[in-house]
Amino acid sequence: MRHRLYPLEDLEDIPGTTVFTAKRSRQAYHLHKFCMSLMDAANREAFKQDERAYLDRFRMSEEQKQAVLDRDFSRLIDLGGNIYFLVKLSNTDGWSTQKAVGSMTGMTADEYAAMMRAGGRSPEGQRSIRDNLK
Amino acid sequence: MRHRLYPLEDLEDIPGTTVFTAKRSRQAYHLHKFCMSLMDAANREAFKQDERAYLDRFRMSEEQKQAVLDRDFSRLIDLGGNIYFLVKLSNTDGWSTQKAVGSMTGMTADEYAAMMRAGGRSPEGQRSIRDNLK
Amino acid sequence: MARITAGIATSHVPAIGAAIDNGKTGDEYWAPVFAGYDWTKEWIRDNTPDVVILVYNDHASAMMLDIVPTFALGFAEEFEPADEGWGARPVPTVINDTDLAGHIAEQLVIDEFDITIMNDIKVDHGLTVPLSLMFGQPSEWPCKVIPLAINVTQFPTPSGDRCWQLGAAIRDAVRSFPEDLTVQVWGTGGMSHQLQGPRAGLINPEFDNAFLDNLTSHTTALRHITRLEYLRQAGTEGIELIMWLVMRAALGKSVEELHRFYHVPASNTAVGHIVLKALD
Amino acid sequence: MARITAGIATSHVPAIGAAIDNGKTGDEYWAPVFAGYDWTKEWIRDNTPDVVILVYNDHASAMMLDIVPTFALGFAEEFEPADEGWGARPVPTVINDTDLAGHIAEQLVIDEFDITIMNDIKVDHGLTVPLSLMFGQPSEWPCKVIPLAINVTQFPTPSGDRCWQLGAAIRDAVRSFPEDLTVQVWGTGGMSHQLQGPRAGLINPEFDNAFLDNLTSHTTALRHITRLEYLRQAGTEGIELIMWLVMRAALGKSVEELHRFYHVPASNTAVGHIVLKALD
Ligand SMILES: [Fe+3]
Ligand SMILES: [Fe+3]
Repeated sequence: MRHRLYPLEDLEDIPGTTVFTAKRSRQAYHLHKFCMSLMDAANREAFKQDERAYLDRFRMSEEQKQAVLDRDFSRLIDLGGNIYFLVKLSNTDGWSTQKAVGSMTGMTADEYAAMMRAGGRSPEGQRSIRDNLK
Repeated sequence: MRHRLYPLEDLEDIPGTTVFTAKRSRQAYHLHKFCMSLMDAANREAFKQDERAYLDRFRMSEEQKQAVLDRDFSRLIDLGGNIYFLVKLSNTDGWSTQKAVGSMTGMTADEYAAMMRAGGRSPEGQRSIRDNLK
Repeated sequence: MARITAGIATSHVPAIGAAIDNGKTGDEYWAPVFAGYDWTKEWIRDNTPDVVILVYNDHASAMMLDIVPTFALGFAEEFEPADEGWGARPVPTVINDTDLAGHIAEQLVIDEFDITIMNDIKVDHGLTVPLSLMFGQPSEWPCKVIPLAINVTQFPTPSGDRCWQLGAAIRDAVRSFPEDLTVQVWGTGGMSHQLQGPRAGLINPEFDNAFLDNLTSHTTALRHITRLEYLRQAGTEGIELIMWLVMRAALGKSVEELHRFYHVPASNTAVGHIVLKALD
Repeated sequence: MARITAGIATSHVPAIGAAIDNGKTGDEYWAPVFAGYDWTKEWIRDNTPDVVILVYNDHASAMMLDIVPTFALGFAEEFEPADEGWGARPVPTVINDTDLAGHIAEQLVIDEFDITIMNDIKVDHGLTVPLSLMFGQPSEWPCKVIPLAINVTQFPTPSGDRCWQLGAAIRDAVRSFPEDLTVQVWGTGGMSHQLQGPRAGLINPEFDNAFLDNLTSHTTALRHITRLEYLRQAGTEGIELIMWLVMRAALGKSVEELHRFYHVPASNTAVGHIVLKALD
């Protein structure tokens, strides 16, 4: 038996980061099923015609549906979502991945784009919640 | 690198036996897709209504289609099929697995059933084609 | 701490499921088959585990066409019985223990098993027939079940020794789970049978009984039976016996044989069944 | 005898694919990115392999919902590009070499990798963007491609060291294939990036450049970077770098660095690219 090289809880010690686990995948299963359905042009059309009616085809939680309607990607991550599924939604909207990703940072799209052009977010102070408290 | 404990060709040295490989699985991909479609009652109904028309929905070879129509399980194995897929067809017909399996042995259903009741086919002389030639 | 208390192995012939579902267990043909399980049905009433890790192979019901995983762990909350061509078996929905399954997945990957997680599968006779044999016809299964499907059909199949290593790793994983749970591991499939070609109907009682004899204390020999040897000796579908090795390895070094049964035939197959108690 | 002659690693950012497909490679933003690939495009014209084993991760396009395999080998004859929400990329169909893929599958299972065979997948930007970067916009890809998908998204993901072992086993498998074939192994993904949460946009040039520096001759350190460390240092999606280790291990002990490129940013990501020649 090999031992973990770190306690599993340490995955929760990274600032502003949610690790996508098998458990979270279960929580978002129907949300993700909706996202993957958008890989079909006819489904994208149906979704655009009536978002709410389209969402009601899926056994997602009401919170998940509302977060989709709000394009609230931070909330969708909270509710179990993973970005690789969620970009099917932002792609459907014609958003760039940068716009979708930047929307979770509390910055405007322009601010986020400028930060990326300037070299991105520095890892300083971003490695460990525990260390930051020291 | 671990070495094979036997030459791969030896898998072809077993009398009356076809080993199901990834390659054979490719050969029978559309045949097997047909078989798995019979796991749905509506599809079984459609197949029973017009077997030929139903088969034409699938990109199977003509030989595979004919062997399905003939319920020629030996031929279906020759054409890449694996029994776990093929029993979906015999189950659809209401055949027992024993009837489907026995149909490949050249025995009548009664003869095969009697052999099984009497303890089955002995492995003597059934282990190796090479050894049988010695 | 969770602990593995016992292991059960049994054939999982679909015709056995049909005999149960159609009320034929008392028929002349079937009565001797079911008699072999009477002891276990009695025993398990007092020894129902919290969770069964049920090692089985999917028979082209949920996998095998588009996806052929070597080792697949079921990770949905529930699993419905598959319709294998004559309607789904009238058996209860299988309920998973996703906490334990998640822990096992974590630990197996750390232990360098390259498992596949399946989030949506229907379970076929390979899983449901053993449940029916042990628990009869309840309205709900009396325990949770973690499905663990092994590819025994499409070559390359994993070696018996790899299955043994998997069983040993499952043992470690269960023992490191903090919840206080009683777990059984069941290995299904076998014994000798071949379902294809002119050689169909092959039964090898000598091989089968040697396997049963060695399963308790002479396991080294069993670990090293090659895939070729299973096919030669036990038929193309007799290779399902590698799943019994997962069960046996999960029990640890010492086991006690509580019950054993061997009978020919059920449909095309030799029926084998054994109950082992973990002593370590 | 087949031999692995070279390895290529590159980021596989979807926006790079969009820039190519929409004719924006000369734009001010994109020109410096594509300049980094000019050397390789030239080099590969004279060094086109018969087969590329392309190590990538599926981004919830063909897997991840119902099935999450640790290591998945593509085994269809052809693979169409996936529609990731804005139509499929206008790139050629990917053609497999099923003979070599079948041999690798056989050998990997003997070597105790528990691979999953995928008989029907669409391939997403993780696989098609690297092809576009190296080969431009041909009407057909100039070589066959064996897709090898690795789970880098849903924990538990395989360790870097397990990926290294996989690469080493692929090397052995290719070298034992009797046909006279030239094979390249490509590792894709990375470098540092994070696509979620308030920490999104993280870029760590120090970590990335150390990784590039060590990839040629100081690989032991790279093998033992933990999953946690990747997340801390390189962002949640920076862990894609474990796929570079499969490529590197497949090249054997000694390699020569032929070309290297590093640039920030492409969309949310640090772009890294390296070409290594196998010397053994
Ligand atoms: Fe079976
Ligand atoms: Fe990626």
